Amino acid sequence: MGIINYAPKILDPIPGGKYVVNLVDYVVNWARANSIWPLTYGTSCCAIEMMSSSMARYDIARFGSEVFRASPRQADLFILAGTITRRMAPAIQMLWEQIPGPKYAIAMGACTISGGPFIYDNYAVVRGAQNLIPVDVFVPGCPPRPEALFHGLLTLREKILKETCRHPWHVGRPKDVSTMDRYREAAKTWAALEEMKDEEMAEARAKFKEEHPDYKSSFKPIRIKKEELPEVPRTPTHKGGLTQSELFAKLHAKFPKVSVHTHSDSPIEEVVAQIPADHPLEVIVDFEDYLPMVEFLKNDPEFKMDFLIDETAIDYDDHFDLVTMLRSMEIGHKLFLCVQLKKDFAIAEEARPTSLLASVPTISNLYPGAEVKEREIYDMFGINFEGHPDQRRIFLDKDFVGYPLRKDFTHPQMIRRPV
Amino acid sequence: MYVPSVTHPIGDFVREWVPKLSAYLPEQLQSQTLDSIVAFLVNAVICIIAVCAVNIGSAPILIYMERKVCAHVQCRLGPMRLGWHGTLQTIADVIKMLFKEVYAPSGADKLMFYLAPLIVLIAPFMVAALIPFDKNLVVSDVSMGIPLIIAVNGFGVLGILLGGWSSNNKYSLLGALRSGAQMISYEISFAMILLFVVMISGSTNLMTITQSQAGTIADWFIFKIPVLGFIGFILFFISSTAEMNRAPFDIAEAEQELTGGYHTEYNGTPFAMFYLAEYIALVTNSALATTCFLGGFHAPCIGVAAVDNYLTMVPGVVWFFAKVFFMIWCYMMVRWTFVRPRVDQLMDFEWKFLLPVNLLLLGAGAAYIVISG
Amino acid sequence: MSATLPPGFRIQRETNTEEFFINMGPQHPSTHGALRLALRMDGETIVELVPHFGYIHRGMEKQAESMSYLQYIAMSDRQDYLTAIQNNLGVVIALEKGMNVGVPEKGEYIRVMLQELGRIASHLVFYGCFGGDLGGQTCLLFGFKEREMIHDILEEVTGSRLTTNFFRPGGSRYDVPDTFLPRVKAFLDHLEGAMRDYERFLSKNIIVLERSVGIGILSKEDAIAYGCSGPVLRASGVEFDVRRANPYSIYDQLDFDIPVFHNGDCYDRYKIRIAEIHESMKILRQCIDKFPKEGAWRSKEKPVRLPVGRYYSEIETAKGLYATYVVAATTGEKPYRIHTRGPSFPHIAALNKMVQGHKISDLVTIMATLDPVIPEIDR
Amino acid sequence: MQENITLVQYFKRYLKRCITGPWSLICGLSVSLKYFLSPWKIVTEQYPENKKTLRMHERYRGRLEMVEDEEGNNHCTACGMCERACPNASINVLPTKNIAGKKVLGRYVYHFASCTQCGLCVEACPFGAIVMSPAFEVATTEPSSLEMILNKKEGQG
Repeated sequence: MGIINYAPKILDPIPGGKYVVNLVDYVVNWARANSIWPLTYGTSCCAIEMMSSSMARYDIARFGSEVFRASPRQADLFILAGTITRRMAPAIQMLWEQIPGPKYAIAMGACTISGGPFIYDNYAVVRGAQNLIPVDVFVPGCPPRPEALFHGLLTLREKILKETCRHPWHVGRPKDVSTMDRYREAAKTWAALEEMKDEEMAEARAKFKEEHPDYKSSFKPIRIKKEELPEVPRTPTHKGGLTQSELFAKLHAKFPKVSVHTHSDSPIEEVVAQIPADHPLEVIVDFEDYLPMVEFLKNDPEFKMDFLIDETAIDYDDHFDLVTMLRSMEIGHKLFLCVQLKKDFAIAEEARPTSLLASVPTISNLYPGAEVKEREIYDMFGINFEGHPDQRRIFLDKDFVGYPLRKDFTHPQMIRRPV
Repeated sequence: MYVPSVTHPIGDFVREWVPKLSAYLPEQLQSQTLDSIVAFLVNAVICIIAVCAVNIGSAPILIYMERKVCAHVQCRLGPMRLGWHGTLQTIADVIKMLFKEVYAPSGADKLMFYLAPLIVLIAPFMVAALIPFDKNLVVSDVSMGIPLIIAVNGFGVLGILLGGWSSNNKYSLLGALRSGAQMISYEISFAMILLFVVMISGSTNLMTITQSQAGTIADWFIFKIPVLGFIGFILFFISSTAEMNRAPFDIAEAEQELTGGYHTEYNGTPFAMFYLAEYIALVTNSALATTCFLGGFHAPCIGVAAVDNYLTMVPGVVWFFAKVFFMIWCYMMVRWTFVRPRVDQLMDFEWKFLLPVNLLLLGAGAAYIVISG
Repeated sequence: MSATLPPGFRIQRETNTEEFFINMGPQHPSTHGALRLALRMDGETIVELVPHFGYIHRGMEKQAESMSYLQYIAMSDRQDYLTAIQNNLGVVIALEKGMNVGVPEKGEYIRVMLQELGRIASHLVFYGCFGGDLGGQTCLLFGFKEREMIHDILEEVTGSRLTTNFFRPGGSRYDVPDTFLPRVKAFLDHLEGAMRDYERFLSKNIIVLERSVGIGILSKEDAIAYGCSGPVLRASGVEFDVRRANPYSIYDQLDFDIPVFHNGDCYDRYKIRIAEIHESMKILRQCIDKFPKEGAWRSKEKPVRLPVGRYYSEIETAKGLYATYVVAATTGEKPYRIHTRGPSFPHIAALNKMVQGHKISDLVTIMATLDPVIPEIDR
Repeated sequence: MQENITLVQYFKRYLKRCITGPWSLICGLSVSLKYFLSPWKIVTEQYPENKKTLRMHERYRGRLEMVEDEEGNNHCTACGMCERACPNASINVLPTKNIAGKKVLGRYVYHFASCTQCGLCVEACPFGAIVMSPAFEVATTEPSSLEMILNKKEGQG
């Protein structure tokens, strides 16, 4: 890389040339090690700590690294701050390719070292930046303090200073650690060791048992005393709008089929009356009633539910629950509608995980905010929204197989949680 | 043969010594023409070296200064660890950039891509040759100084346009187009202000302009004409900031919007050239401001002989650079204080505010000259 | 024309000029994280914008299904990481509803004070990013300077600067140290002076006014329809704040105002956050005065087991309405499903409405004033 | 926003902005000048230089560490509470049998690479055998060094 790497070949044969090479080498290395310009790149929490480290309190400028370049072509250092998802991975590789050499990478935080909090049961996160690009320095922490990042920077500096033009910088290779399950590996190694130890110790143990037939350990673990704390009752408060009973009564008058979640046999009115004041009322709506009810709730002057808090779904064995959370801005009450969508079991069992299993009319013409929420449900559960203007996957790639929030979802890269 | 005069002490020295040295040559070779040509060439080389030294030497100092000034505005320390208070930081940066890998993006027009940073560098170098640093210290004392500066300054935009266009990147192109529109617009008010200076000094020669500010502080153009001079100075300050593409008028770079504008795709040495050109332009523009408004190399005499004697003992070049660095500091404070206007607002500002005020200023200046005789 | 449009673009129009498409992100300095915005441009004017999410989608909700409730509190730190402490509360309140435990008075005061500190921290970041995105790097550092002091306090109390993981059902993990109140008091005194400087620096600045007044107007109706909340909604003239509308903790006992502005442009969204910093300072001062000296800081520790049911909580974070929806299908330590409603998601969905006809520089301003946190959208 | 305003109004606004505009800019400059001229307001902490005086807060959660007495004995009983409390299985409590055949701690493996420092393990431990140490200078070039064995000795029992 660069002219300087040819210097030894040309200058070494000349008497005294070695010293010239060494001198140039020293100067260039000194410059490289002390002028590290990072790339402005950050995805999540660690990016904030990276920003903090360049701010007045910690001031990365003391190291000469405050020149955060937005364009990768002018950067030397790639601080991988934040979780790397599979969708982001190609972008990261491209950024790395665009940085001119000599270039270095710091993996900041647990996510970029190993996947961090997202190792197990996760289909979206790349377990460690090493899988994508060669990483020079690892800074553990979640997120690491700015001081820890500086320590990483100094570690990198030490590493750069060791380079010479006789052992020049070269692009490393990424290392595949994506399927590494540290927990199970450690357990496995230990189990093997234990087996050996058991064999070795069998005699000694038997002997010990003979010698001390009623041996009792003197070790008594001391439990930490917990502070004595009082039990405090919770006092739910209700504010704004109609109470749950009123809401239910009014709704029941218009749509007689509504009910609520209950496991007791007592009449629905009593169940509704027993709901604590700060729990919003969640009614089970018939599939046919869903769209008319949402329309009614939005336009009725007594309800005026003009604000869509959220829309989400829950996967059960044979049906999905589609929960629509509504709120009235003016009056202040909330109402959750729960529609049960029967899964379409006419689809062949092999095709079920990859096909849309239920269908429901969209409410995005009533609430424009529902558009993205319905796309999310489509993406995560595979529920079709009839009449949706732009039904695409929202969080996952368009060629992603399966719908992750279904209970039977499997993914080749997903590792089950061991404990 | 016409040999342009080079009026600096070294020039005189060279002209004096070349004939003396040529006396040692064989007689067939001795001629006056040859002497003057050699003297001219030697002078030219010395001048080029001097201009390069001043410009390139000042760039790292300025970058260091900028980093320190911005750090102190922002309640932090800035470079601290390399050398005493980080003094060697920018030198390390420059060395590092020289040894970085250089490549052009795919689809780029390679020739234009590498030519652009050179073109950007030319303009400030040429302006630096015209600035009188001291009574006898001027590389090229041309009589059409101001028109030449205006002409040369317009050259810089070409490099930026070329760089942005040849990068084959939409952000670069947007940045370049913004920069083109901006620099061409602000060129007008820039020229107008210089015209105002020409009007009150009665000359386009920079040395004459400086000399006509001789005397006390009150004779500097910024104070010579009450209020108008100061307004002119502020207008010059604004339009030269825009000319240099410096924040708050750095819409061509606009890191938050265009990730770097026209130099998004540049790396290594070509990027270093853009980077240096920005600071060299800062020096030349500050020098121009000093020459035109702050009395050039004249000491800030206050009219009290006891003090003035001491002030004038300091060589003019020191005063000159003191003023230049004060100007640079002003540019930096402005840069680190203000936010960036939008591209259309920038144009509005030029055409709806700066230009009318400039015209009014020219008229008022003319009226003042006529009235005061 | 429609056949050639990339996915997501909808507007059909006839033009004489050539339209082109620009990608902003996923790595771009002013998209506030890994968000990709596809812009359809006519010169420098934005015709249409399509946001592409998912670059930081980490499958938190899937993961939560195999986690215990306590572990999910730690997970919620990583959603809106600027005010992790507020997310903690959102989850914890939902759990408290399920467990039916209350919080002693001192515990509530600790909660409210940390909430408001978190809110100030987030708004200070907003101040910095707003100035920084407009091109004034100094604002960025000013905003972060005071924020560091909050993080010092948070670190002393909770043990971590960002990912606090502090609240537990029934109170919090620790009691506050004795130095807490004096430190907060000293910080408030300092912040008052600093805010005066910062407002002088930016609020009346003509360039800021030029760039933000009348830019990115979101009407009252649109704001409600898209489900915007928090400062964005209040800047459009809707007086909605969960702290008032459905008071949680002890917000009903405190005296504070809900600032409301009516233009719905970028400048109003800026002003409202500055006003909220002052309101938070007011709340903090009241809390310092009323802080109970005696009493428990936490109710009796119980294992976190929720009975079958669905539990919902909503709180007002610095960005807006943060709601947690917990579904417990079996009584136990693990949820059947947890869903989080982050406030930034609707804001970005409404972005297209705001930027149409504006310049690319305005997009940066609008993005800054929406103050989104992308991991909270993608989860 | 296109407004219909008269020419007089336009000029009034224009002139007003000509006056308030520069004044607002001067206000901004005065703030930055104030900060520039007051070096005592610098808040920077110089990390590698201030190592000697830098102390983390008492509750700061850095790396996980085992509480050991002078002889290096730990209090761990290998109950595995911390293992279950950990959100992402960063702790392996690997039990062994001691010479008396009783289950004791054999190896306490801590995967620092994936630890999120949430502190749930410390909270869950009934015996106070583990703490979060204030160590923060943990950067390394070798990822394998992030797999740590915390106990020096086998567990007591």
